[in-house]
Amino acid sequence: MKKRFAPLLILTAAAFAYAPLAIQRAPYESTMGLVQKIFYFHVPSWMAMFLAATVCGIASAIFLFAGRKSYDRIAVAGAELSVVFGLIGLITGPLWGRKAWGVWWQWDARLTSALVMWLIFVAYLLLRKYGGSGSEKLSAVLALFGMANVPFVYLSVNIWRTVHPKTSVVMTLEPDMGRPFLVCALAFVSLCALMLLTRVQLENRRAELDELFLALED
Amino acid sequence: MASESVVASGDRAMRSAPAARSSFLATAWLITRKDLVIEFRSREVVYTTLFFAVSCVLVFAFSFVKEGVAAQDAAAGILWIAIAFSGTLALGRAFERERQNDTLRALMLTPVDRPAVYIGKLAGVLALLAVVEAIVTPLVALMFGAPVLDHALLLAALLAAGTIGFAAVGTLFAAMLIRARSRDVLLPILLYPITIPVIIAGVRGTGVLFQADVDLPMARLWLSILVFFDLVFVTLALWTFEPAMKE
Amino acid sequence: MDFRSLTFTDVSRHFGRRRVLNKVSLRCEAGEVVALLGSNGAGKSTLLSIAATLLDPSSGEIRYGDASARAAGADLRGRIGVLGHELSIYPELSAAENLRFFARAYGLSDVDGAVTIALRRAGLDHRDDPCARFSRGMRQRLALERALLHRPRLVLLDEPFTGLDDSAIHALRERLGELRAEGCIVLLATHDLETIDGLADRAVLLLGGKLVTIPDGSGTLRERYRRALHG
Amino acid sequence: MRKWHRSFSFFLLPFSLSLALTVFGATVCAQQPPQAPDGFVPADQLKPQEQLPAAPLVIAAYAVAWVAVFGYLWSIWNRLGRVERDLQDVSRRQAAGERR
Repeated sequence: MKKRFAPLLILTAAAFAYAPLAIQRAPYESTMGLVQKIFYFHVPSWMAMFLAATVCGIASAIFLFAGRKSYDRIAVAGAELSVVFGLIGLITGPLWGRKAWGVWWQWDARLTSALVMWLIFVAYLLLRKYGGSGSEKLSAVLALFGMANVPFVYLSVNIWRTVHPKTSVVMTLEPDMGRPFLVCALAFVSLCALMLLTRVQLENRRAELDELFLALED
Repeated sequence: MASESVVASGDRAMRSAPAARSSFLATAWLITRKDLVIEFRSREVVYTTLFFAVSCVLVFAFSFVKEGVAAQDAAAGILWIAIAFSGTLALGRAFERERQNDTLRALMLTPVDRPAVYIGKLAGVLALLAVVEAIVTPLVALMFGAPVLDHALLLAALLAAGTIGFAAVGTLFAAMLIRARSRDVLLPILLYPITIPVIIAGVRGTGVLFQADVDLPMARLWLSILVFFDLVFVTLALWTFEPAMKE
Repeated sequence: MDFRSLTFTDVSRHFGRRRVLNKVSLRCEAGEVVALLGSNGAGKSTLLSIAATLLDPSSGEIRYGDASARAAGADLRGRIGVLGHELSIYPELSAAENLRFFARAYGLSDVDGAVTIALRRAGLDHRDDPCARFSRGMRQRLALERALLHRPRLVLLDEPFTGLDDSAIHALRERLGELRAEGCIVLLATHDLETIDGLADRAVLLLGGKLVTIPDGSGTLRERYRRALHG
Repeated sequence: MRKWHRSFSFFLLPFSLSLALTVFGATVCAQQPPQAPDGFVPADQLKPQEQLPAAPLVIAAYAVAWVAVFGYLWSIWNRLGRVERDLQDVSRRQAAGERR
């Protein structure tokens, strides 16, 4: 486990070290000015959230259909990370919106479905905490429903006329903005992977602890 | 008790093995009919859910009344909230009965295939909610002056599609929550985040029907979205019901 | 789909950090009544649930003849009859309705025939009021008939004697004799040693998650049970 | 008993704190006023959101991101430490058990 950590750790640290400099040098967006700089953390945090949600969904599917307990541990890690990165996205978004749109929150398709998806993973964690022993399978099913929402969130901005920028805006960034965005995106994705590995490690150690307790009883 | 003639050591158990298992729909209907017969006899869940839905609508009606006239545009939202809340109550009660008598366990011991059990239970819950909606919708029309009869067919389709989406997820979670601790509080916590898109589509579609200049294509758009959600949820539920019910 | 033996191989099961079954190995043949003894919470019900395909073992394997539960699929459940601790009967339905529902669920060809025979055996053929008004003994008899409705090969009974009066116990003992003659595999969990003594071909004891075979030898089952316990 | 987790966090924490400082530094020094909008509009006639200074929002956004990330890392590290301690005393009890 340790060897896989080192390169990822260095990559994340390097990306995060360079990110603020790149952001600081990025030009001001013509209409929104400085507040647009939140973009460099807001969008990557959602990318990390989508990644974590998908990892949680796929791991849950494998655990549910193939019955492999180790994937359930990965799913828990994915769910927790979805909640953390979703929280960052859900806070940085309105901070940006306050200036750009003049209002903290707007009930349009993109924001609502993103909030719904985040609530599903919060429900996942609540279920695991209070559901008692048999709740792993049910939380896996919940994660599957959560993951079914991921494409819906992504497409919702294109289907309905929403005040939220279209997904195409990322591709059409001018190069000066594109570079810092890529750095931040890389930073967040590698941070997400790093935290996922750490969290899975924690779950594995907990499983080992349970094994030891069982062995103790024999 | 006339004791059956004991067949010496002949392998009776072997010869009279049961015929092939009954088909998917027959099994689903078997379970739905059983649920409806039980519900018809006790009527416990129908009355409690109905009373709850009516009181729900009244509470909202009082909160939205301005100078004696209830807010007209609130009708759609209130109708769907009443459906969602009474749906959760009905699901909780229906499966609480299965848990107390541990009858779902006996059903799982029979060779019926599990998705058929799911569809059977789902149909039972849908029938129950249809009764509740048949009474709550006119009530909302009465109290809020909502033009329910103008596009009755489209409204019925919206209500049906929305209720199917809501109950499809609800039945799956209620069945799996049978063993969980604190299931009464967990069912709404799990159900509402997943079914919020269904409720939004239902409210928006119904709202469009209730407003003065009815925008039919918009209502049909929301109906198609609801049908899309129903398909996604029911297929996902059918896939996951079998592995999820295994301890 | 049929089988002549039930084999547990190193079956273990734990719930969270509590180990309930620890490497249990047992083989039951057709035409044999095996008594599963052990105090409350010793894992008797868990072992029966695993045999009934309701519960997966944490490790180890169960074979029905030479097929595993996963390979045999749903048809296997059609060959297993279970009388659980909870009687799992619909209280709002009458005895006949209960039996008819399960007869159809098991896919029996002659539903009415099977139901009338089962009602007569349970001594409930004159009752058509809902089961909610039945006594524990009547419900127990109904649940037993429901478990044997589809002529299962494997019969799993969890504390079948509780709540029965003497005549019912006598009828049950006679019924178990019939099942043995019909070539069924009967696994019966109980801690009512006196009733099962002389009826079971073999007795095994669940002690601290492990399975201890009670040697046949002389003396009543209780004496042999005590010897095995402190042996 | 592998010690990697302690060295890993020992190395990570000071590094990230210094990093956080650079981020704040960068955003603060990015204070040059945005290009003046073409026409000059009296301050009170601006739409409410225009009057709002952007910098605090940006700083708040970055702060939230860092706090969330480090709060979560700290919580993982904390839970990991607790599990490691439990593992140690269970294995000690087990070892003692065997010796008895």
